[in-house]
Amino acid sequence: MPILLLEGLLLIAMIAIAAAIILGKKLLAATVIYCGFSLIAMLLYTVVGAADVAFTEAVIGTISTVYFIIAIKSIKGKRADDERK
Amino acid sequence: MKENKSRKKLAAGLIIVIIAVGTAAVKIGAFLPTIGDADTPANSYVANYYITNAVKETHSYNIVTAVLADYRGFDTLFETCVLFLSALVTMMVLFGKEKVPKMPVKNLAEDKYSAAFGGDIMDASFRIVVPIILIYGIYVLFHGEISLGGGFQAGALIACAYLLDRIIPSIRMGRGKIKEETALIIASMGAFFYVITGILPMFNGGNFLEFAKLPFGSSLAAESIVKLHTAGILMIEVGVTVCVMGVIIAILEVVLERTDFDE
Amino acid sequence: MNQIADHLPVLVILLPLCGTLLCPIISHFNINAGKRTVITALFLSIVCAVLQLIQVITTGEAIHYWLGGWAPPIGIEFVIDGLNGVVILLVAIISFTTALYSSPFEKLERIDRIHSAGYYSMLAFLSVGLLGLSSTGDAFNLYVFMEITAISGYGLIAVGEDKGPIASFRYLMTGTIGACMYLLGIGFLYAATGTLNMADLADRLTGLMDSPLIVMSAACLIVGFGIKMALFPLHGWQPAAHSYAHPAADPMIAGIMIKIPAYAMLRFFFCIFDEQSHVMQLFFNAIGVMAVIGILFGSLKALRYDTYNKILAYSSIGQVGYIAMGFAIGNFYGIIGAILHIVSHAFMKAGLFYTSGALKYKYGIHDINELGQVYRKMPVTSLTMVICALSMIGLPPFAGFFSKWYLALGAIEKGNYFYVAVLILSSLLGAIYFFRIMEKLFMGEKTAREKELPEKSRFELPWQMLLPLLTVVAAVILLGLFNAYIVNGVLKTTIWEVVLT
Amino acid sequence: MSELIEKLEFFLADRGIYMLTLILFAVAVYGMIACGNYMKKLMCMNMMQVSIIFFFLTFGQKNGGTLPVAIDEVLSAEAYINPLPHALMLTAIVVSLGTTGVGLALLMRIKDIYGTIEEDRITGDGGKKQ
Repeated sequence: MPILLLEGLLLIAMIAIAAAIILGKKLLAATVIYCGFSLIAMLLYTVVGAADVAFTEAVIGTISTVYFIIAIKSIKGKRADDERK
Repeated sequence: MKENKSRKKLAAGLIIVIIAVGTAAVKIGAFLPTIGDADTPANSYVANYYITNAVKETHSYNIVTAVLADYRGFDTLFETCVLFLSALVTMMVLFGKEKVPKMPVKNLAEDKYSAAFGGDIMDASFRIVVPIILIYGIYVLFHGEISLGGGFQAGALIACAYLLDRIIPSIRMGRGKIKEETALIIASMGAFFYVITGILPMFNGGNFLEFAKLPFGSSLAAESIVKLHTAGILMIEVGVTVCVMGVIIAILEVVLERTDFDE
Repeated sequence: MNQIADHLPVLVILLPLCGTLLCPIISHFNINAGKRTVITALFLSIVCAVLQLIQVITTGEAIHYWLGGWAPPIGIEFVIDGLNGVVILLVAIISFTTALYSSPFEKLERIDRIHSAGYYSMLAFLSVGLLGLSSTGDAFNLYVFMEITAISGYGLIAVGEDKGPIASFRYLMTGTIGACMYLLGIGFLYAATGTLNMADLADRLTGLMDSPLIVMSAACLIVGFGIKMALFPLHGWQPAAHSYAHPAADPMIAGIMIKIPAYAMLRFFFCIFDEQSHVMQLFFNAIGVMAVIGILFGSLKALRYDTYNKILAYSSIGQVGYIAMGFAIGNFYGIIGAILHIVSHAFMKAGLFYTSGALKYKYGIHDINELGQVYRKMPVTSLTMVICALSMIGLPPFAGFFSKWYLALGAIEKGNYFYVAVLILSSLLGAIYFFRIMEKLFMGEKTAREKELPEKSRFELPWQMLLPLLTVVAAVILLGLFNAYIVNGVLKTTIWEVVLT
Repeated sequence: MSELIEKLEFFLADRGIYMLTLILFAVAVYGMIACGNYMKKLMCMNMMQVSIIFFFLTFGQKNGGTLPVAIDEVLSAEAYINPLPHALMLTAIVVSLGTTGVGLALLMRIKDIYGTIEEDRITGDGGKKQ
């Protein structure tokens, strides 16, 4: 039953990503890593056998990453405006 | 310098948290049921009822859908409401307040590479992708009780198709926009359709959301009751789909309104 | 619908839900019609709540409503007994009065269609969430309602004053941690028993009470509910959220949004867990310590501020401490005191925030130093303020006295005189900060100047704002005068049968 | 080597997976408290929710069980994974999307008002001032 080993490895990867997001400098980089986080979460749900949840997580991971990137875009865009003035 | 110091502090705190919780969690984990054991209370009490009776009682081969839409349909109603509420709050907080001043529209033919979100390749390929996503979304909706998927995923897929159409080409062309308020009203109607599906059995002597008493069938034979369950699940899935679609479109329209991709 | 009486428990929630979902589309055609839909729905919800409470009292049995027709451990059920019948009625009344109260503010701000419809939708959603929270009998369903309550609360706080969004964001962070802790607690319970229905959980937990899983679960639930009800060390989000929320929705947010989680906590700790067990006694002691520190901290902190809303917000931290103290005392009188305090404090705090909103509406006052001589222009508002304040301090004919009285009785019966001392001390502190406000109100120099209002009214305020004020005054006085009847007729049997078994 | 793997798997099944999940939970909560940037706080909030969702899914696993999608009408309870946590977590996951949406909307509004999303700058500007 090597499935548990796989689960453990994926969880450790998730913890590493969480640490990277907390300690990282750039916001956009954190968002891209966060996209990876939700990908791993999806894999994890599939491994556990929750295919429905994994499907939903895939959809939600996409949508929330788009949200985050658009939010960063709008925040950054305004800051650029401010500096130009 | 100061930033580096605070980052070191952050890392030190992180390591302490990991070690402390790790040692505590080893103890806690020992009390929790062993993973994979079929005889734990969590896996044997109510769960077994669902597995053995779901297909017989609701005629939904996907047991998760049966639990979600039928046995615990009331949760799903309010899950839909939470989504609608989040669109509403987004709208209340952001809509019409201090919009970002739009950049003056340049001559777009000249710098079409920088103006669009994607560029030419995306612009060409999305035309093929969008119909496929739409068809897949509808498949997921109607096939939800047999295979994976359901209302939520279908709604999100349909909304994604709309968004691709919205984001990739139309910043240049400005066509095909659903207004924020319209999207919100669509979402509220989706949720309301769910409520109506729940109220209909109450006219027929049943409880709220009791699909077996939906006033569609005339005979009370066992087969027709199972069909009523199928009809009920399908109806609420349609409601959820419409609601989720409206919600995602509304939120992203509100947010896109404030964003320039012209950088 | 051949038997409406059969469906009362779910109709109480469905009517506001239909109102809130129909509000955007009706407002699209006519703003006032959308608003009226919500207000009518909330009123009908009061009617249903009254009918169901009467039904519970006359039959003497709890109503069990199976949603979807599935029997309890399989499906979700609503359980209405004498206790939560009262709480549901309380929520319905305050939601209705608050919705009524909001309409003059809208004219003041001249907001557009979407914001008007959205405001009423969010208000009704808050009501739906709180009603569901108090009537559901399923642990996971409670989580969903908790999130509905929380998200509509975030919205109503964010559309408030300038600092609203930041207060709301902090509440969102803290509140989500609270909800996740609650979910974790439910996870432990589910792992130990395999069911989510509350009555069934109580059955299957007998004999399991010393299991470490249950201890973990109880700890998580204390943190989760503690955050939601702003118990002392977990209150960080509360003062800002209550001060900067939308002035019209503030009575509801401050009045009932922190009380209903307290009621849910009572259900968990007394109906599901076995409160006699050794472990739970330890937890109750911990809650007692939190409550005592919270009471003193809130009262002392309230002395430091001059902003009316801040004083009220910090006073709420202290008052939530009383409810928690009732749980910590844990005998019959303690529970009666906690329940009565949930009800009476909801009315009193809602009333005080109604007066705060009225002052903002007419004068734009935030600071108590500007209150001077306002009572000449606004007699009803001042009367409400005085009565609610006296009741908060705990003077005899009003509702606030009786909850403290029962708490003191319970503490004496348990032999814990320390709690009695804390009760007396905090009443004195409460007297100090409320008399400070009243001194400014009656003896201060006249400084405030009236704002120009969009429409003249015959009374000091539009009738939509006067009615809630008078309702609250009536409720505070009636709860005080008919206290014995409420305790003996409604609460007593339920508490003995349901809570203390 | 195989013996080691067997031991490791026993450890994981007994407590290791729970340990890692709770560590993820703790790290995310720590991030929510310690990070200065509101966007990062939101991401950490999402990660916290993922850890809770996974926690629920872990004890629904069954040795030898398959996905809870029935193939025929006669079902035995041992053959399928526990479907109840899946249904519950579908609800929870959608709720988490709603919370994230609200959080991002508030974030943009905060950016409008204060011009920054760093916590120290906001509190320095008077966020905590009475």
